[in-house]
Amino acid sequence: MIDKRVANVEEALAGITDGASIMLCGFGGTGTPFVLTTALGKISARNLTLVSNSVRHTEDCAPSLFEDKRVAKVIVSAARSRGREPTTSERQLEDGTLQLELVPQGTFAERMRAAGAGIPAFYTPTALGTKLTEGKEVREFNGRQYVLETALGADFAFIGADRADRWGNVSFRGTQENFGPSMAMGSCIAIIEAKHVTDEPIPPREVDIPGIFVQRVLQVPTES
Amino acid sequence: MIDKRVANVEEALAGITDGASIMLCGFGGTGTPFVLTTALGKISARNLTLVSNSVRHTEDCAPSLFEDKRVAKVIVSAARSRGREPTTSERQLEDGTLQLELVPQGTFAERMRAAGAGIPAFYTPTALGTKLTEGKEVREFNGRQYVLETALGADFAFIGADRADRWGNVSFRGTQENFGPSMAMGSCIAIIEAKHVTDEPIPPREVDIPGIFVQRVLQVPTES
Amino acid sequence: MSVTPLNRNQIAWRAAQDLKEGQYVNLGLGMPVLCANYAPADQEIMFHSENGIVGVGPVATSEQEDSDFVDAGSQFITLNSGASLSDSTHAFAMIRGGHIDVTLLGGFEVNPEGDLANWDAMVPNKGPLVGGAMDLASGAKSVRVVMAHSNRDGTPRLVEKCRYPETGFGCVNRVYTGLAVVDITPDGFVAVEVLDGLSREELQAQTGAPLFFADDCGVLTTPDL
Amino acid sequence: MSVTPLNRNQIAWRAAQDLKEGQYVNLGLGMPVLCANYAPADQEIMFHSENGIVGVGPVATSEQEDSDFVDAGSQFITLNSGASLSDSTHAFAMIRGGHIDVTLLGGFEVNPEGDLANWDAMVPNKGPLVGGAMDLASGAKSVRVVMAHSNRDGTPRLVEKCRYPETGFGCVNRVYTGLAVVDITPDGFVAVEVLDGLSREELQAQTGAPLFFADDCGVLTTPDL
Repeated sequence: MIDKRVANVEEALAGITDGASIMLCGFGGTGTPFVLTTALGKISARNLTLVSNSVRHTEDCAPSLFEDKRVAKVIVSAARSRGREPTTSERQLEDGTLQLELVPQGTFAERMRAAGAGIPAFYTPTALGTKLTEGKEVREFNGRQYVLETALGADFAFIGADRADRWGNVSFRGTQENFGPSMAMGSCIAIIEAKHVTDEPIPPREVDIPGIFVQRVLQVPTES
Repeated sequence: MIDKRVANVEEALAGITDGASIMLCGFGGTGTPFVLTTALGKISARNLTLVSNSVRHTEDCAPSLFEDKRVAKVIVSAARSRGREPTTSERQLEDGTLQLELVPQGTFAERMRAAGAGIPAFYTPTALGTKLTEGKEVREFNGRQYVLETALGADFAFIGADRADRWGNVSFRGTQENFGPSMAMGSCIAIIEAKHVTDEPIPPREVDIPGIFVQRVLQVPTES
Repeated sequence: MSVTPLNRNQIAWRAAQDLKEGQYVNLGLGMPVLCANYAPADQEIMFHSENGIVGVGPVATSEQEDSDFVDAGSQFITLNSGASLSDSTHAFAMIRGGHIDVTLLGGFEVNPEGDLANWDAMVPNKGPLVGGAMDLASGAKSVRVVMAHSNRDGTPRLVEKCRYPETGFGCVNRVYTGLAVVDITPDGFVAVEVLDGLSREELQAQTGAPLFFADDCGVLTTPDL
Repeated sequence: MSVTPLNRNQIAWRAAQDLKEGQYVNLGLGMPVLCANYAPADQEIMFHSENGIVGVGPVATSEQEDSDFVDAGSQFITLNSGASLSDSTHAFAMIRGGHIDVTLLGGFEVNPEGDLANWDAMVPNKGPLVGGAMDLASGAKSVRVVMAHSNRDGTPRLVEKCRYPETGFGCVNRVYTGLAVVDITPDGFVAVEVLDGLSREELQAQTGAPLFFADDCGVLTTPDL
C-alpha cells in the first residue's frame, strides 16, 4: 500500500544534512510550512541554501537558522524585513556572510517549475537589462530581446496545505497554493504539512499537487 | 458587466478569415470542440493552419476542410487515420499539398503553454537527435544535451468543456482538460464550447482555465 | 507652489478613473492598491494578484477575515464574483504572457524613455525586495505608475536619468502624480492633465526633464478624499 | 524453432512482474497497456496516462463507461483510489521532469546501444504518428520495451542498427520479447531470461546483433494466458 504519511516531524525532516538546499513555500502566511520550518530551526544541518519567496517568514519561524549562521545562501524575491532595524539575515547580507540570489518573483516561480518539468533553461523578457540579470545571455526572438534563465531545483521542499491523502495528493484552500506545485515538482523530496490528512483519497479533480510530486506528508494541528 | 457568452456559433467563429491559425483541443473525444469544429467546416476561410494533437478528430468532424483544400498546414503529434485506406489529409500529406509539422506530444503541449506564458523558447531533452528536431539548436546544460524549441501560438483556440461561466472561467470533467489550458493561454481568442454555461460563477478553486485566458463562451447541447 | 498636491487617495482615484470594464488589472503594493477603492462602480474590473488570484474583491472586514485568503500585499481579502484561484507560476504566466491589460505600480523614478525604477531605494542595512515588479513592468500591456511628483526634499521623481536601479526599460505608459497626469511618448514626458491652479512653469520646475503639454491638456481635479 | 514464443498477454505478464509497489508507470499503446492486467495484485502501482491521469484503473465495463474519462489509448477507463487529473502539459512535465519511474513502450527495433525505433514504420500513404513516444523515451527513469522478438518475415527486431527512424537514443533499459528478457548494458544485449526450451544458439539466430548471457541467466516461464 502506498502511504506517504510520516509519523512525526523528525521523520518528515529525515535526511536533511549539511549543504542541503530547501524550498520553503508560502506567501503572506498562506501555504507557509510553519511546523516544518520551525523544526528546521532545531536540527543541526548547516551550510543550507534556502529557496523561498521572502526571507522574512523563515526568519520569523526559525531565527536560529540565521543566528547560528547555518544558512549559506538565500534564493528569494525579497530579503527585506518589515521593521526599520535590520534583522540578523539583513546584517549577514550586509557583511557578506550570507549569500543572496535575488530573483524576480515570476522568474523564481517559473525556474522551479522548469526544474520539475525537465526544462533546463528558458528565455524570459523579465528583468532584461537590469541589475538582476547582469552577465546573463541575451537573445532576440521575433524582434524582442530575452534573457536566458536556468532551472532552479532543490533537495527538499516544505509546503503548507489544507488537505493531503496517503498517496501524497494535495489540495489547497484560498491562496495557499502559491509556490506549492512548482516547489513540489522542482524538489527531490517534497514534504507537505497539511491540516487534514486522510486515508480517503482527495477527489481526482480537487487535487492541486498530484502525489507523484510528493514524497512525505505530515499532519499538523489545525490551530497552527 | 463582463459577459463572454456568444449567442450562436456564427458569433463564436467571428473573425476567422483566410490565413488564420487555429488550435483544436481534444484527446480521445474528451475536450474535443465538436460543434465549433463542425462549424469551421462550413465557413469559407482558407489557407488555415490547424494546431491539434491529431488530425483525425478534425477530419472526422469537418472533412470538407481537407476536401476543399482549405488547410495549408497541420501542426500535430499524429497525422495518421485509423483505417488502412489513406484519408484525404493523408493523400494531401503524401502529394505535398498539405504541410506537416510533426511535434512530440509533450513538446507540443509545452510550446503552447510557453506562447501563453511569455516564454519565447525553451530547451528540452525530448526528440534530441531524431528526425523531428533536425536542424534545431542543440546545447548542453549540466552535461546533458537539449534541443531549443520555440513557443507555438495561434490566432484562435477551440476548446470543449463541461462548464463555463459568463466571466469565461472553465471547469472540466474527467480527462477533458488535456490541451485546453495551454491552448487557451497560447491563443489570442480562445473559444469555449461548454455543455453547461452559467450566470453563476464557477467556485474559484474549481476553475481549470481562468477567464483571463478566455474570450468567448458558447453553450452547446449536452447531447453533443 | 501655489496649490496643494493631491493626496495619496486622490492620486489613486485619478488613476482608477482610467480603468475600464472587463480589464484585467494588477495593483502594486502601496498607493496602487488604493485604486481598487475608486474604480468606477458601474464597470466590472477583474483585479489580479500575483499570488494566484483573478478577481480580488474588497479587503475583508474583521468578520470576513479568513487567514487562507490573502492578496499580494498579504492583506486578508475577499473574492469577487467570477474569481479564480491558481498557483503563483500560473499567475505570473498571465503577467509575462501579456494577459494583464493594466498594471498600476508605485515608482521612485521614471525617465522620458519610460524606464522605471521602483524596487531598490538602496536603503543601507535593509535587504533588497523585488517581488513581482520586474515581471509586471515587462509583461503588462499597459504599465502605469502612481507616485508623488517629487521627493520630500523637493528633488523630482520624473527624471532625465534614473539614479536608482531600474525595474524595466521603456515600459511606462503613463504616470499619475499629485500634480499631473503625464504620458510617456516618443517625444518624452507629455502632460495630459495639470492640477487645477498649477501653472505649466511651476509643473516644469518640479519635473527633472523637459515636459511637453498635450494639445488637449486638461485640468486635473479629483473629489476630496 | 523448438518452442512456441510467448503470446502478447504472456509478454505483458512478464513485463508486469517487474513493476513494484509505489512506482509511477506509463504504459504505451498496444501490448504495453495489457501489462496493467497482470500487475502484482498485492502491490499498489500508479499508472500514468499522458492525457492527464495519475492512477488509471481498469478499463470501464459497459456500465461504468463515461465518455469524459479516457486514457492515452482513447479507451474508456476507470480511476483507481488516489488518482488525480490534470492537463496534458502537466502530465508531460511529469514525464520530462523524470517523475515517471517506468515506461513500457512498444517497439519496432532496439539496438545494443539502447536506441529505440517505435514511432514510424514508414507505411506508404499513411501519415506519421509520434504521440508521446519521444517524451517517454527521453524522460522516464526506466524505459522498457515489450515487443515480438522478430518480425513476421523472421527479420530480427533486436538489431545492430535501426532501419526505422529513432524515437530516442541510449534510452532502453530492458526488452521483453516472446523469447527472452534482454537487458541493454554497456556490453550490448544481455539475455537475463531465455524462454523455457529454447537454446542459446536458437535465440542468437533470432537476434540481429551479438547476444550475451547473464551469469545468472534464468528461464523465462509464464502462466498460460
